[in-house]
Amino acid sequence: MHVVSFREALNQAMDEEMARDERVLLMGEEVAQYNGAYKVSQGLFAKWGPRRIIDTPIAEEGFAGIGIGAAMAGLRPIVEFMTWNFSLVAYDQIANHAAKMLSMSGGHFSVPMVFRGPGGAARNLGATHSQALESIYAHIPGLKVVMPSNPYDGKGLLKSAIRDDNPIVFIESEMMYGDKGEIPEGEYTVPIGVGNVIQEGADVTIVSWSKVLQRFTIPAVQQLKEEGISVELIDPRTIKPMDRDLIVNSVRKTNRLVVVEEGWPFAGVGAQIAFEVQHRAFDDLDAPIARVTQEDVPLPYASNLERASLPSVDKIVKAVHSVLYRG
Amino acid sequence: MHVVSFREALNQAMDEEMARDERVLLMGEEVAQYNGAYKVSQGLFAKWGPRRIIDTPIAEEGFAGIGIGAAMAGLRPIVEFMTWNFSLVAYDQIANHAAKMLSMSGGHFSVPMVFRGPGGAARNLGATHSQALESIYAHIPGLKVVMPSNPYDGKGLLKSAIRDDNPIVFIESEMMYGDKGEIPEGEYTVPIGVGNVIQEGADVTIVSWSKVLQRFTIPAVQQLKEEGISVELIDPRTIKPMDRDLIVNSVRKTNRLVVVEEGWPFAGVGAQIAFEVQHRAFDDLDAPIARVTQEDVPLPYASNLERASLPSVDKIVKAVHSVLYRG
Amino acid sequence: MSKKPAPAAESASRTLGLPKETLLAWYDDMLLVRRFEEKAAQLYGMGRIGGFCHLYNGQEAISTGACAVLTPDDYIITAYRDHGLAISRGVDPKACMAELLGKYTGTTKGKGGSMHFFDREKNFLGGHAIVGSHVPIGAGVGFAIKYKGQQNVILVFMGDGATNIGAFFEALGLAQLWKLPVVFIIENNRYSMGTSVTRSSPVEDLYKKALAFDMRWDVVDGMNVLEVYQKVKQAADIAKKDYLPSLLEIRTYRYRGHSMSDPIHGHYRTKEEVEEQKRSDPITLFASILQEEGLADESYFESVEKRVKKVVEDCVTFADQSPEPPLEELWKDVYLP
Amino acid sequence: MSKKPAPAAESASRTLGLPKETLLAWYDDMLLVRRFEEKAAQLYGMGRIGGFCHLYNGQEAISTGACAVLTPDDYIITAYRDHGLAISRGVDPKACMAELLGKYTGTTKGKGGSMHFFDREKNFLGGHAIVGSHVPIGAGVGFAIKYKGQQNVILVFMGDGATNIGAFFEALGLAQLWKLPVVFIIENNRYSMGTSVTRSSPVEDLYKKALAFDMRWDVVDGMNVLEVYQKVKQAADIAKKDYLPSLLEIRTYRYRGHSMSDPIHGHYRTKEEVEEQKRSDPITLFASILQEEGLADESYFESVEKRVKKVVEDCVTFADQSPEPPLEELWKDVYLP
Ligand SMILES: Cc1ncc(C[n+]2csc(CCOP(=O)(O)OP(=O)(O)O)c2C)c(N)n1
Ligand SMILES: Cc1ncc(C[n+]2csc(CCOP(=O)(O)OP(=O)(O)O)c2C)c(N)n1
Ligand SMILES: [Mg+2]
Ligand SMILES: [Mg+2]
Repeated sequence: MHVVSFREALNQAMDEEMARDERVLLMGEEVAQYNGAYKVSQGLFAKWGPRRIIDTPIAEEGFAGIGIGAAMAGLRPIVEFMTWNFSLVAYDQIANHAAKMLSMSGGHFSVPMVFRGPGGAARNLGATHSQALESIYAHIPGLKVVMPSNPYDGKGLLKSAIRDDNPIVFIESEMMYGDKGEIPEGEYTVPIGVGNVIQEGADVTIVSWSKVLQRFTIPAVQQLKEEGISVELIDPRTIKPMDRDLIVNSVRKTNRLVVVEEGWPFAGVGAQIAFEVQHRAFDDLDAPIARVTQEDVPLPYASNLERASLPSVDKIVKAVHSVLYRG
Repeated sequence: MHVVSFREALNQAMDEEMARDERVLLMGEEVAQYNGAYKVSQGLFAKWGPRRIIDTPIAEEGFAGIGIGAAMAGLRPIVEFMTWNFSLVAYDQIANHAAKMLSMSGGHFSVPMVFRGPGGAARNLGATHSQALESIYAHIPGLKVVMPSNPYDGKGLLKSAIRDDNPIVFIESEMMYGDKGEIPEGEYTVPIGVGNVIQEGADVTIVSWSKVLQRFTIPAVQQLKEEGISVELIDPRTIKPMDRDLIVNSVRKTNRLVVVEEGWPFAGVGAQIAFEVQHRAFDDLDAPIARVTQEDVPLPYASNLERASLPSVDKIVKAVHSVLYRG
Repeated sequence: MSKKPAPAAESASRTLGLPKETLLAWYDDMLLVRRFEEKAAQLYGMGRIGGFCHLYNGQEAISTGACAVLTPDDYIITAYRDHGLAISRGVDPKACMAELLGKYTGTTKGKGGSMHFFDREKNFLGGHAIVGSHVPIGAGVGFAIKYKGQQNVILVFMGDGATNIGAFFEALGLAQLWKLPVVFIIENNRYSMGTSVTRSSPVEDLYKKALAFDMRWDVVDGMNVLEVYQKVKQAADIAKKDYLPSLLEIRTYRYRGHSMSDPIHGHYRTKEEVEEQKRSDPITLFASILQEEGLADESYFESVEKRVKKVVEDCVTFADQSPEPPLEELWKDVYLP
Repeated sequence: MSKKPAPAAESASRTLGLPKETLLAWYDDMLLVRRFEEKAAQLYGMGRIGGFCHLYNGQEAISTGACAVLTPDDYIITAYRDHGLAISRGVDPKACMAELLGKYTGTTKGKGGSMHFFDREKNFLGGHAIVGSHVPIGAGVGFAIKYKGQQNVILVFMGDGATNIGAFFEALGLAQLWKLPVVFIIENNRYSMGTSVTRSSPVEDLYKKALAFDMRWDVVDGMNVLEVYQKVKQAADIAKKDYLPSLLEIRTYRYRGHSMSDPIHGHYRTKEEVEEQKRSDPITLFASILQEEGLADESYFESVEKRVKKVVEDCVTFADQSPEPPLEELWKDVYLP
């Protein structure tokens, strides 16, 4: 085991997969000569050169489409969005073409590729630059959506994503790139679609992922522990396909569920989890399922408003109290 | 009262609002000289001329943006997407700019406009041309999403939408344009955000909207009636803001809920309704909330697969039976 | 225009010195496309084909002339008006007809329908119904060709209406910046649905859109299969040899309405215009060249008619007798394992 | 190039015969923008400004020269590098500074931040952070001007990097097709983040992108405020009089890194290049013209420095003393009632 940052873990995943498979390449804005806007591709250009590490102009729809076409013709591109916010100009390419090609072509053409980059709010970037968009991608059949919350999962899941034969939406977090974590020396992968029980517990299940899991949910769980509340904490790691059984079985045991996500509430991922759990574990639920989400507003710039809009330790603790009928 | 088709009702709404307010205009592909791909704008070009009824090239991102800019500068544009499927190339304009302008500008600039056109599947159009996309628009704060299910609501809601000072996503249905219904002779509007109890009932609440409400849910309710099951049928008419109280109060009475929608299941609108109802009416629920949605696949062309993928009378009846613990 | 290609070298003959079998095969192919579409129109009228159905009548010289340029390893991608290009590319017309009827034996097992033909074997990458969106995808195939160091090309077809959308411009820009082996082909049939080019584009000469990128361009008479072949070949050769893209504006005309639900002539074009255009019909024109050059006579044309008629009838029989896709198919091809 | 404007008529003088007060006001404005940005850099370094902060240093001749063309009823819209244009347009620099500090008295009550300045009074339509997406929005303002029959113009500013994205091309196409009163202005500072124009665009001369649309175009020396004024005025006059758009490529340079988190020079440009560019500084150049024309002397320049310094200090004081937005604001401006 050795300790690496999240960005190093992602970097290693790409580097190793490029070594393993000649068809793998990375393209995106500033990924090559600049070594990545957030340095996730640091050193890859020097090592792999301009054929496989490719700087693009600002033309997301164009280069997302180029990635799709290249995948149809046998390559395995990784397309980086500088942030996922900018993927919205390429939404048609991802949702209509990458997602539907295999089905529309009756199996003739698959689109084995990864769209990746940081999602969610960083700090003081304002409404268009701070979006957690997993829900609008997970809604679309044909896409898988992966959201690691730590370096170990980041590396293992990105390697799985690159090897997967389907188009993958892989959402990281700018705020987590510096987070450190242990990873093994040798080769490993983490399977897509398998959640992780971070902590077993008895009183309530919390499902949470990516940055809010690390920044808010884990501290909240700590605080709840001090209050004597035992949380079973689940990181689904993959948003779609969601590890439904893991969550449902946990709720069968704890009888209570809180979902914590960074995205907006309306038709968010948490709504789907809540629907499925009440559907499959109705008789096991001792309290309504609660959600902590971003407030249903465009995220403002000012720090105080930004903080008030996002999930927080406080909001999570309150939500857990509510499902335990305390306070 | 007189009987008009859905397309006539929408046509009247636009015509009347154009007469009432000089700032209202309509732009889109084939809306003018061709009288609309689906003839919703029939006669408007002849009456209002090229200044106010404007044919556009195929450049959805461009003309959606032009609509936004025109709205910021004081006009009240109606932008027609030939179908909502084509809005995906303009998703950034709608979700990032129309939706967020008021907030990002701290109230300086509003975007009073309507994006409209038919959504959902028609028949045998394949995966990219058959999408019910309300969930990815309702997810975004700053947008209102309106989906009328009959000519009366269509006219009344479209007039309200045109007068509304916010950007509105107004989703019609190609399959319903020929549907007939009664409307009053004189001027009327239907308020945005207010649902409609189509039929009172005692055993189960069904929430359903737009085409699937007319084509599948109402026949299913009829069939259930013959079985002696009394359904309270709610048409929310507006997806966002959803008339939550109406739905929650209904479930408090019937103790059971089925949501029927055309869209895909994962993080769909029905998931949100289910979440809210279990949250606010937990103790009133006698059964898990059920949903009928499109299957989680890209919609195929062949009629048999298409039918199997979409909601159906059968699926609705089964879902109701399930929440009544029958069959 | 430094980037404009030199005028085509004077050919040895009107038929470019091509062998007789080749030329006759082209004629057969054009006629097959014509008759296939006529049959499709008939079946649509009978309610046996569903959805949108965009026919290729009038544009046959393009599919035949352009596909004739390609080797089996070359690629092709187009929009929803894809029957002609699929057939000329060698996609089994039986499978095409079965697809129109939503059958399991169709080009995509009945999943894509008229607008979404695909064939991996033939490197036929669709059939795409979101206007313009396949243009970057096509450029991506060019990217892959170059990445792999192959000497191949992709022909990316689109309508005149598609040349106003962002994806088109982004794709051209990237292809020129990265020097990809792509031939972008505008099938300028003068209308996008009911909108004439003058009403949709600020430039009527669509090749001018290449000027924004210093891209090589050319204008092609789309009614003359020989000119189509020659100019597409020139562009394809440059793509393969020098990894350089071109934009070709091929001028053509569609005889039918935009789709089967659109009348052939209406407010946006007159009956006279359509009739006038039909006088420079690509099949008639080619037939007269073949005749003048002594390569075919009336009896040959009659025999082709018969053969093609039989092929189309066999297509219908095959499609008729094919099963619907089984219901399990609904869940297949959504994800690969 | 039939669409290329005739060369500007020889001006009466190097200063175009403009009144002294006007010219001095321009100088003051350029200096204010420069000093405002230097202060912003300082505050960013102290951690008092958050998020991304894109400074305008080096490009001041553009904001001053272009805004000088506008009447109060004209409009302006730009990307995220918006401080300079806001100030030159007359947006209160106090409100600008307060916005940077996330204060309630800011241009958007602290909601938009550095990248999203807005001012309805000044017809300043933002401040937009999705590259290229504001270009069609700007065209839409032109649409509204024409719809209402007004004799106004909108200036739509963007970076060189923005000229590769679909929205840019769609907007130009629509503006030319519909003959909208818009001046599209590329502030070509040679880089989009770390990517030089030669690596992002297949044409280095960005004005060529107008050729795809037969749009009027011009190239402008962005270091010379007088040329900026003159050429923007020419384009604006044509827009107002004839309802015709133009594309101006204004050549400039940014002294700072792309944003405050990007080093001033790094792998993508050398220190020497930056220093070399600074030798044609627009403020120094304008100062020497004023001096040569006898319109200002050292003592004038010193007095402006003092005045501007005070203004910027007042901005900071104002921002410092302003309150944060109250928490209720979170729920405001999401929907109008
Ligand atoms: C993005 C998008 N917008 C609108 C449509 C609807 N539509 C389908 S075909 C068409 C006209 C296209 O004309 P053109 O590109 O000239 O091709 P042609 O039909 O002449 O072959 C339109 C507007 C679409 N499919 N996609
Ligand atoms: C659609 C989109 N893609 C990527 C980005 C990230 N980004 C922000 S600024 C920038 C460079 C823009 O350069 P340019 O247009 O030349 O403007 P300049 O910064 O030089 O003023 C990039 C890539 C973005 N904001 N929007
Ligand atoms: Mg056409
Ligand atoms: Mg730049």
